[in-house]
Amino acid sequence: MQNKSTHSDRSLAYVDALREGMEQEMADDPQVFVFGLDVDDHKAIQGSTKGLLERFGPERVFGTPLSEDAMTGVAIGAAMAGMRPIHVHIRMDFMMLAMNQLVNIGAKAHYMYGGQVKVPLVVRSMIGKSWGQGAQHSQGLHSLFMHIPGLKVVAPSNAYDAKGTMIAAIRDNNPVIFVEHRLLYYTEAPVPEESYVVELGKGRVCREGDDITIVGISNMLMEALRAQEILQDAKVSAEVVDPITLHPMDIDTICESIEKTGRLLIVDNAWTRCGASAEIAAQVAERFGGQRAIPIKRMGFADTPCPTTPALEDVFYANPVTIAKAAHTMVHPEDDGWTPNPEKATLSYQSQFKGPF
Amino acid sequence: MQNKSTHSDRSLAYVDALREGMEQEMADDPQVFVFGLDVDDHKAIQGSTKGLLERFGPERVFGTPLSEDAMTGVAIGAAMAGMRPIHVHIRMDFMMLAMNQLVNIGAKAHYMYGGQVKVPLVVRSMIGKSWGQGAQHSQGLHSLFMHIPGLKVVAPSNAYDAKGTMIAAIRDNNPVIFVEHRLLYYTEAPVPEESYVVELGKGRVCREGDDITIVGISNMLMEALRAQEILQDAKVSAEVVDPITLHPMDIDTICESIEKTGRLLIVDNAWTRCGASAEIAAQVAERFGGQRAIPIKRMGFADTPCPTTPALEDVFYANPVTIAKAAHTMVHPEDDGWTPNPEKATLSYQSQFKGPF
Amino acid sequence: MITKTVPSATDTVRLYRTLRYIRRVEEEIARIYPSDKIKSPVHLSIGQEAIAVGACDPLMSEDFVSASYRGHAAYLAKGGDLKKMMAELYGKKDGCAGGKAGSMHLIDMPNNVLGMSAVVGTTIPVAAGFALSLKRKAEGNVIVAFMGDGATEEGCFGETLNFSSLHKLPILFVCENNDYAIHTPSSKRWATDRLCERVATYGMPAVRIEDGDVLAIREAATRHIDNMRNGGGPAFLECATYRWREHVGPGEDYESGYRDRNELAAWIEKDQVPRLGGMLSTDEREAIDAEIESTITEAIAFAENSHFPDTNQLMAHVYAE
Amino acid sequence: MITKTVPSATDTVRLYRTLRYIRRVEEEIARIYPSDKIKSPVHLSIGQEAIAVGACDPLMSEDFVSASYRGHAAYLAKGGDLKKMMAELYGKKDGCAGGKAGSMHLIDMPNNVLGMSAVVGTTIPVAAGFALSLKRKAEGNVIVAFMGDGATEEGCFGETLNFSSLHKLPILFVCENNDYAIHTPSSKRWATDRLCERVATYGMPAVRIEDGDVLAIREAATRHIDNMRNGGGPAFLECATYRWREHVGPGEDYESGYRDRNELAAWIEKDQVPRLGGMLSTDEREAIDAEIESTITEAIAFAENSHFPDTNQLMAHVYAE
Ligand SMILES: Cc1ncc(C[n+]2csc(CCOP(=O)(O)OP(=O)(O)O)c2C)c(N)n1
Ligand SMILES: Cc1ncc(C[n+]2csc(CCOP(=O)(O)OP(=O)(O)O)c2C)c(N)n1
Ligand SMILES: [Mg+2]
Ligand SMILES: [Mg+2]
Repeated sequence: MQNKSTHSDRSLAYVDALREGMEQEMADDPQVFVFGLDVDDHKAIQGSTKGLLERFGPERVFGTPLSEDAMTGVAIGAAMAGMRPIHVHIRMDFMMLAMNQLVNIGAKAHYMYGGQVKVPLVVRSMIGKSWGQGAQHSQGLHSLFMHIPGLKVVAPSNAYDAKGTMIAAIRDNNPVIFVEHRLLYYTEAPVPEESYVVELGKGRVCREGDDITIVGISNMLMEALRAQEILQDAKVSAEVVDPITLHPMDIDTICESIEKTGRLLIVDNAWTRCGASAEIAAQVAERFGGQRAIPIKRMGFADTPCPTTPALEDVFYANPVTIAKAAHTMVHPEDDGWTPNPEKATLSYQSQFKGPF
Repeated sequence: MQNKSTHSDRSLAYVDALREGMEQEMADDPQVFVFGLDVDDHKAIQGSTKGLLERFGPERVFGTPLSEDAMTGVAIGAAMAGMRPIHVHIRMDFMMLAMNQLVNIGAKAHYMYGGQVKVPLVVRSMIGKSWGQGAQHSQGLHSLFMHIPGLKVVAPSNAYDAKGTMIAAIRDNNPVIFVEHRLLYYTEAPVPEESYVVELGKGRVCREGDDITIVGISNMLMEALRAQEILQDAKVSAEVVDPITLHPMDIDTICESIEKTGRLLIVDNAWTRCGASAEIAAQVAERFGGQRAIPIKRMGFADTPCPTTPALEDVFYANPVTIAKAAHTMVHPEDDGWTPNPEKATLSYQSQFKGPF
Repeated sequence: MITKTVPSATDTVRLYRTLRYIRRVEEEIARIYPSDKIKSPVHLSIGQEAIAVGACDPLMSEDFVSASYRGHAAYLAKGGDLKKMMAELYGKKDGCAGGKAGSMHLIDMPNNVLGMSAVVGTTIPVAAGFALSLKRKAEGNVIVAFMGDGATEEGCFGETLNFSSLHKLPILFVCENNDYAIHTPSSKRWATDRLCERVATYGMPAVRIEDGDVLAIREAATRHIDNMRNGGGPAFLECATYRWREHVGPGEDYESGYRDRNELAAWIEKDQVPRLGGMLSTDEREAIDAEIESTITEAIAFAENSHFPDTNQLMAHVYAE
Repeated sequence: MITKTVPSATDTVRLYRTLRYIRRVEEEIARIYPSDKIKSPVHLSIGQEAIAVGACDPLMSEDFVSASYRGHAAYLAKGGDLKKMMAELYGKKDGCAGGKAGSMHLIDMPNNVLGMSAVVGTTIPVAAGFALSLKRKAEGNVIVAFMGDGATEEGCFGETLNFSSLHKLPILFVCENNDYAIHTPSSKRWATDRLCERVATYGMPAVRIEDGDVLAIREAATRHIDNMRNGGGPAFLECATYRWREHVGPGEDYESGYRDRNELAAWIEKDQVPRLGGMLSTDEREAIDAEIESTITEAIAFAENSHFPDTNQLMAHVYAE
């Protein structure tokens, strides 16, 4: 069940890959169950829980009251008792109601209780974007969870990894925060039908390049790939790395890339302050600090709550053009007025990539 | 009312400085009130709210039910209505119950509502340590708040700053997370009797030195000062910087120090991953990255929940010796076996410093 | 059961006008929505207007309301500015929050409409904090806090009831019980339907009104609000109602299987807009209707003509001075 | 009112032994505490033992308990290992969590004692999650979830009641109502004292027992537990009681002004340890007492002789394999 070949003739959407990963684990292990607000209605969390109720019944697929705090405690208790809950939040923002249980019990139980219990829990949540999601339906809060020892955090950027990390997360004996992105739901990748694991804690070089390393997190990986195409035009060769898991982080893969390129640009789907991008930058600085001067830059949400109107939302997020420009300036500081050909840029926005890259 | 002279003949404990700052603001502004679990009992939050009830009465100093989530909402609502609440948590760990209100409403209200409301709120909380506090009474979770635009975070290390930042925080028109440390409560500093402000967002060089910059956060500033003394023995001259405010962070003061010393060691009273120390390291790396190779290292909590037994707790925290050794290794990588004279080290542990350093 | 209370002629005019106004505004929003000019999700109150109208009718301009993301009705019933609301839905700079709020976070502080929230339940304690300040001011003002039935499942609801009763805060909690949280009926979320009984154990009056009768709601609200203006402490109204459209968006969703159109039919019979309209003469009604249409037309024009905010507004208002 | 139920002789012996055992263990902890050998804060149940003893008496070894940081009594009443508990208080490697838990986070999974928590209220939903798994196993097992009166103010309490009742979980909630949260009486925290009435609105039996009578508690617990073994769903007991010592630590605190020693006097009269002891012959009682003393002496010696964990244990158990 270890990392299988990534080849498959079947193309599957991210949302279906998530569902298939859960379904296969549920079929394999009767202790796995899925619950959370609206997992069992006809919209089925944007389709990601579709069909599970019909196949596994209401004891293993059920909606809940609006009680995120207690439901997280229920998930933790059930996990300690040997079940393997998947608790679903349709937006990551709502997990702020679950912090006490996750931080004070879920993350600490195995340690604080001297190993007497395990908490094999998966907490799924989706980051929203666009359509006026606004300040409370758009947050990527993964770094809050990365901060807490005892939790793992994974943020797949494509359908192949979505299925493989979902299966890995369900099998993991620790609480895993599973970060999804709404805009990725309908992106496709070749996804094998059989069950497979994408090991937590291993990143992947998605595009090879020589001039700069771009790390993209969650759907910013997609944007980074678009930026990489734009940069080709300007003869800048970017290496694009997907960390996949945010904690434990595969810093070796990132640092190996930097050994070659000598430059690092990190693009997160979140704020940068104390964010995943800060952590990567800090680790890289610690590693190279004494020996080599590495230009490092972070990009992420603007340092504001997310505005609703597209006029402002457009400048809230990093995008292929802003990423490409930032990368270009890092490689050619002498020429920081460079701007991509607008036509090319527009085209690149529409590029769809078939993961796992 | 701007930064007054720091000279005063009166020595005051941190706990009393906190109290005095609140008391003076309450006397000045009838909108200021203090509430939270146990603020009005005879222990008075370790003495920090002592006498306020008697002076200002139960309408302005009152305990609450155990309902951190709603009480945070109440504080935010009262603040929007023009009051200036100080909401007190005896441990920072309990703020995990307040995350939804702080992150989703408190931090965003001014922005999301287009400036129509302000949230002049102070949230006090104490970090615990020792006496078997254990995993749920010891967490320094300040970076979770630093991550969220709209919040400010301050963590004074001494009595002088405790009073001055408390007054600044109360007068600030934004939610300010006020991070206290239990072990600092009985440390003393010269504290002027009159009201004064220590401006949020300004750090301070506490000890000048040439070889390495040590940034100490909250009570780790105290430990850094002790380490600085130990290092003198080994002819290592450390410059010690207190950021005081964690967001907005005075990165300029830190970088100016690094310009001189060329090395950076950050010691936090918290985990390092996505922590305040990661943010400082990342900002420094971004600033110097292209031009100069700066050795950078972070220290903080061990990457575990906090164990109860002193046998393990002792190795969970950074201390003057581990800080001094780390700094020594950074300055003299060729001689990383150096260990301070144990007697000197023991003595240094007992050093008390009179802030504001 | 439709209440027997006979409203005065001016009451009838006022209530009809507000009911009809809200209905028509939301129908227009639904009409415009497919054009993509409205830049945020909309949660319509069509069918539920009587609650906001009845509960806000006793309010003075110095009183406050708070509401959830399904807040157009409360906003308008309290006298919120329609132009600013429409411009906000369009994401324009003349919107009540300059385009940063959208439909889910409407606010109008000049008219004492508190900011709404898209995180269910969060405005409940915030409203209580406002009530605390009203109590301290002691000018006899109150706040009406609207919430859905789902919101009562969040822990902060019970926490807030306890605190509000303990401090005798001038707050009227109004639960708009449309029996659904998104697509899930309360039978799948509530162990029992003894909500009012539960709330009463916190030491406050708690009344359920079954039929969406705007006059009954108004009567109950008036009684409780009068009482709390004199220090009587909080009260709770549970108003049964029905959401005619889909949870979010402009359309209907009876074909999706989670509920039956018959449920709607029963509520259309109880619809308060024609009921109150029927108490007016045709002339009166037509005059009001015409006035409403022109108000709405003007507001839409205002929204259309307003500009999108400059990108430099992105960084404005992160921190208050 | 002391209940009329007459326990059988073996019941009396068993109940007395457990009551006395817990009392004596905690008295010893209080005695040792000033020596600083105990490495964590201790929240003693002295005076409150009857609740844990009465509620755990109907339990089988396959049943579970969960409790708060004031959990020594529940731990011992369920049959938790005293040696491991004492070693844990001493911060030693033979402690139930190898020194990582201390008094506030005791656990004994081999004896079905769930881990305790120092964050008030957090164990309540966790216990319900356990109950969910017991329901799925359908072997008739139950969990008793202890909590303080303060814990009922946290939002998760009501959330958990609703969920537990909705799913008919086999969980007995037991509130140890000692009328104080630290130094604050419930009159300053509760709008009313209608707790049982409130809990009953979730559709579960809810009973208050006034006098700390271990037999009455046991009887009520037995009735509800029997019922839930047969699918009857959750129940709630509110047991009035009194904390004789300070909130945290080994001493008394009647001089600090927040409560009056007269309150204690009334409860000492109701103390169940001498009451049950009085039902035994002197010989019987002395034999039990002696046995208890030697068990405790052994456990203390075990704790004293155990070593502190190696520093390499710091990194153990952060993640499970
Ligand atoms: C804390 C939280 N959990 C979940 C959601 C997702 N959600 C949005 S609306 C809704 C249903 C709320 O139902 P109710 O309170 O009855 O209000 P209604 O929409 O019926 O007016 C849910 C679950 C949310 N916005 N916030
Ligand atoms: C969430 C949370 N808030 C506050 C505290 C501080 N605190 C510790 S014990 C306690 C009182 C709890 O009272 P109760 O539930 O009645 O239990 P008792 O101590 O009386 O057994 C408080 C407020 C805490 N530990 N956790
Ligand atoms: Mg509803
Ligand atoms: Mg109590």
